[in-house]
Amino acid sequence: MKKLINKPENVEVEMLEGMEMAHGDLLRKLEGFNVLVRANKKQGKVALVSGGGSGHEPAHGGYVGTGMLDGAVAGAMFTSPTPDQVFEAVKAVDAGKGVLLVIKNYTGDVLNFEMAADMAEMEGIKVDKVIVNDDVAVMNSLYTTGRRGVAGTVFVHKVAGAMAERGAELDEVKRVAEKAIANVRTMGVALSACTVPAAGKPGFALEEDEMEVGLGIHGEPGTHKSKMLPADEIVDLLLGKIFEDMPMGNGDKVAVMVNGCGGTPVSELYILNRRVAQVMAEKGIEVKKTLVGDYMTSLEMQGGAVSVLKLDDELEGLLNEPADTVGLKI
Amino acid sequence: MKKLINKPENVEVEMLEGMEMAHGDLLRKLEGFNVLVRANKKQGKVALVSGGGSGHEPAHGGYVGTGMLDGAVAGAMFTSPTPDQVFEAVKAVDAGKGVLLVIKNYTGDVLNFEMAADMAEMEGIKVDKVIVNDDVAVMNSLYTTGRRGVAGTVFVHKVAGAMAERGAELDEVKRVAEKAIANVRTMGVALSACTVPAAGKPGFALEEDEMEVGLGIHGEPGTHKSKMLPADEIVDLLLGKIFEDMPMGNGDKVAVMVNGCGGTPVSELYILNRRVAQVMAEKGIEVKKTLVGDYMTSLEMQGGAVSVLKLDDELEGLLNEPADTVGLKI
Amino acid sequence: MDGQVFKKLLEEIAEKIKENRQFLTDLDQVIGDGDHGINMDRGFSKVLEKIPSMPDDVSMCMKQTGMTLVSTVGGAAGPLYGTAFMKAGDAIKGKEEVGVGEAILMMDAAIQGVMKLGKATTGEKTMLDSLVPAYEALKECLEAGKEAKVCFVEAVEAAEAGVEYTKTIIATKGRASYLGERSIGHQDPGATSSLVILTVIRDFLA
Amino acid sequence: MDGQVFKKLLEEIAEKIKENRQFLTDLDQVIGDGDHGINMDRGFSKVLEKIPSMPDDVSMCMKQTGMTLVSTVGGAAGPLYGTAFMKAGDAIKGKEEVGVGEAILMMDAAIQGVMKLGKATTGEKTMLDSLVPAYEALKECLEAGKEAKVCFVEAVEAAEAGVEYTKTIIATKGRASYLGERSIGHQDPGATSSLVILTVIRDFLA
Ligand SMILES: Nc1ncnc2c1ncn2[C@@H]1O[C@H](COP(=O)(O)OP(=O)(O)O)[C@@H](O)[C@H]1O
Ligand SMILES: Nc1ncnc2c1ncn2[C@@H]1O[C@H](COP(=O)(O)OP(=O)(O)O)[C@@H](O)[C@H]1O
Ligand SMILES: [Mg+2]
Ligand SMILES: [Mg+2]
Ligand SMILES: [Mg+2]
Ligand SMILES: [Mg+2]
Repeated sequence: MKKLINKPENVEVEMLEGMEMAHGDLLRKLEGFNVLVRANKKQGKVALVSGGGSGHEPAHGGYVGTGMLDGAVAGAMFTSPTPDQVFEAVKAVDAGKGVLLVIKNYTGDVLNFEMAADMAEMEGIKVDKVIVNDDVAVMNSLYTTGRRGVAGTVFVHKVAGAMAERGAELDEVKRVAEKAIANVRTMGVALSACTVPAAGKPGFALEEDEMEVGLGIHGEPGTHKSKMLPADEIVDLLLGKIFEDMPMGNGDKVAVMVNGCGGTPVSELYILNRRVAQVMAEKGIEVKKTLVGDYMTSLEMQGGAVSVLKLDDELEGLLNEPADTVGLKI
Repeated sequence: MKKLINKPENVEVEMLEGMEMAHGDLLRKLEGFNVLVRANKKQGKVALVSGGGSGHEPAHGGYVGTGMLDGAVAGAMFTSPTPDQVFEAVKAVDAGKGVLLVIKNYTGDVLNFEMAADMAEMEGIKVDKVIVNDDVAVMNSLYTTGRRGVAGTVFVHKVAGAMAERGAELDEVKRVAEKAIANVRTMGVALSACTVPAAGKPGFALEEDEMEVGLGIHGEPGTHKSKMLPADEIVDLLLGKIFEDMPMGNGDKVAVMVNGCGGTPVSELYILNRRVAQVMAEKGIEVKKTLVGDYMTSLEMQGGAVSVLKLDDELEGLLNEPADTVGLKI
Repeated sequence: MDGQVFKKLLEEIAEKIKENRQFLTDLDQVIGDGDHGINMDRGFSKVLEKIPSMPDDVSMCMKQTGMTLVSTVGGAAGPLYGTAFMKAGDAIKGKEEVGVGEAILMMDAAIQGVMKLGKATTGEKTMLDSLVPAYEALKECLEAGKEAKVCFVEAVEAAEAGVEYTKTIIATKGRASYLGERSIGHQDPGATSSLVILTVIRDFLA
Repeated sequence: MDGQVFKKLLEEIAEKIKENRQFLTDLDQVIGDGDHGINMDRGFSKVLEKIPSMPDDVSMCMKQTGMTLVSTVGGAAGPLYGTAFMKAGDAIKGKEEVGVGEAILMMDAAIQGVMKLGKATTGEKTMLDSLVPAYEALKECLEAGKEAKVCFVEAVEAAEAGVEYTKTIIATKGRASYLGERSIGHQDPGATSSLVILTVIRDFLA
């Protein structure tokens, strides 16, 4: 394991400090907690808090700022943050209009955020939550933990953040967040594994001609291994899965994210996007907005994911409103 | 070699097409050429053209847009573009006030861009050039090719682009570009090599406990190998070299870029930045602006570089003016 | 067992978790995200730090251990183990001596707590697959009038069988569930950490 | 040699460059950026495509080859080799037959062109370290009245020695110069590609 770090146990806090030092105009770190909040707290608006394990940078601290999140909680690498950390974030960002928790659907995230919500409610803070589950790799089923939350979460931050910035009430912010969740799907592949600093070795092994299909964002293995394919065929595979789950066609409009896993050059993501745009054009689907880059990563993993957010006028409008964060500026 | 590509020989053109498809509002590709130009050509301003080999994405196409470049020429992977491609870019962006070529100091880049300048002048287009040589890894000497141009080039694009956007004349744009070049220094390390698609194997080999110090941005080896060091010590090493070349101290003000080589997670870059900020604070140097991310990459190479731009009021003002490009938004 | 003795037991649990840090992490790398050992060790290291300042009361010790785990472990295991310890402590509130009867009460409460919070049951490839059989074996053995330390040996045997059983089934809870069929053949990290804890108790009583 | 024969020679050069694509790239990976073979092959493949449409005139063929290289090779080698071919072609403008005298003129012009554009001389670990000794050996040999094909054998021997020599020196031009002392022990890719071309000429005349 070779990394630009000091001690594995200090990675999370040092990276948050480095972010605060770089972007003091946008965000600050809560002293003693692995929580980033907006530098300039805006009064009289619903506050948004998200977070999860570290290792997904720029998520989630990179989305703290005008038009997106008010607070982001960073757990240990790939480990859901503890309730007290989330609670601290909620207290720091609440501006009297309530707090919406944007949770990715993992047992750990859900349990820890829910415990924090309980703690906040006992303190009289109005808290509500939405759970993002955009990953179509895993079939949704009543009898399992359901689909994971992955890169599509960034769209949820953007849409809900814009609604909150407009001054909407908590239930309205929650409504658009849930609308975004209902309309976003993601599917990805990995070409290599990543190494959690404290673990010291990669999460899985791949042959030179293999890829992991349908993986999450925690360095875990995917649903299956497959022979390596050309970029265009990979895109067809990913979009196929997405369209299977959320049929779309002529006249529909969407936003697209081609997300890098952290170790893949952006040039390769653009090659993926070329095919995405072609397929969309063939199907008569209008791409209103395209994001290409490392938005929700898995440390230095190589690979990429495609997210599709089906738009109506409301979502499109919210997506195009200004955002001023480290990870996304519009 | 495992990459999200189709055929190695199509990587450059497909990635440029993917960029155009993603960011049609900002840029377009010149049909038949590997050149990206602004989507909305601005009349009556000096035009800026830069470029070089591909593999440095988002450089250089990612810096095409308001307040930065008007055109970017993409050669084959790590290979300077040919004069005809540069010439095409110059013709496309010239808006009657002349064109400034921002060239990174490599024999190939200089020769090809100069040939293009000759061609443009024969067509009556006013062309001037600046040559960026910010890499302090290699000692500058009259008897060699001199220092390389690396990540600091992005600062030159930004500063000169802002000056051009203000409506300044060619000589004024050139003056601030040269001022930026005179005041910017960069030094980097790599933890792994990268693989040019057409070459099919990595450019050098490193042991698990080794890093390359003082490398360029073309997958080439650095000035020497060294035992792997903790992040803070790496920063001290890089800044030490920079300060040796450009002494700075109490009261000076700077802009900092912590640049990722492409395969390193941004979290590690923030850990580097934490130490950069500490050292600057210790020295009484004021950091007016910090950029952290993949600005000038070497495909999927792991590693990072620190660039320091010493600011006066003029440079600071230009740096803070708006930029609307894929790679940098201010 | 009184509070002071119980603290010794807690210390030994913390030590054994540290010893198994890499093993549990390795198990979690195969079918999860490779942090279970790291998480558990982070939590129990904090517990170890706090033991001296805990009151000499088993119930209170359990509750404080649970709260410490909740605020240091993170992930799925943090709230689940945290709840297990808190509920167990709550189940014997006010008792100064803890015997076999209390042990049964505690384990029952712990399991109920985990099941409710995790919305899980046995056969889903989780810690419940070692906890529940251990509990049942323990209860049956004690009801049959056997000695406590014998019954804990049987409980650990049942937990071991439970861990083996997790190798044969598909996960339907936790991260391993995303793997579908690929989770078969691998033992569950959480069931294994539960086995580690139960084994310490067995050895402590031996 | 007339234009038609010369085109055959050009074709063979293009083929040999393709054969050496990986070898030249490997050399460039060690002390450069690993593209020299790829670049040269891209250029000469385009030349090969264009040969049928080139006029049957050595001077014109050389110039068109040079222009093609400039617009397809890129990097340092593109302008340098491009200039070499263009200057060489220019040096024999109007001549229908090319003999040993013309060969000397062409090589001299090519070398002067490369030196001027690249601001380089021998001993800097570049293509000049095989081109210049080859030129000098050729000239000396012809002046000594020996046969052309014998002289080309000697020229290639000199170029080979030049390539060997590049292993012993530090690069002061081109990318390898950034390596400082680390460039010692490795042969220069550009000097090697020049040797490849000279070898084709030798074999063509043999
Ligand atoms: N719903 C659940 N109920 C009971 N135990 C669970 C549940 N989900 C996960 N677990 C247990 O937690 C273990 C994983 O813990 P850990 O790796 O620390 O957390 P995470 O999965 O968040 O990374 C699994 O091996 C399993 O035994
Ligand atoms: N200034 C120069 N003069 C002569 N030859 C040079 C000069 N600079 C580089 N070369 C030659 O060019 C070769 C490298 O070509 P190539 O790899 O295609 O270009 P680049 O270095 O731009 O990647 C070197 O091996 C060397 O022989
Ligand atoms: Mg985890
Ligand atoms: Mg090159
Ligand atoms: Mg885990
Ligand atoms: Mg080269």
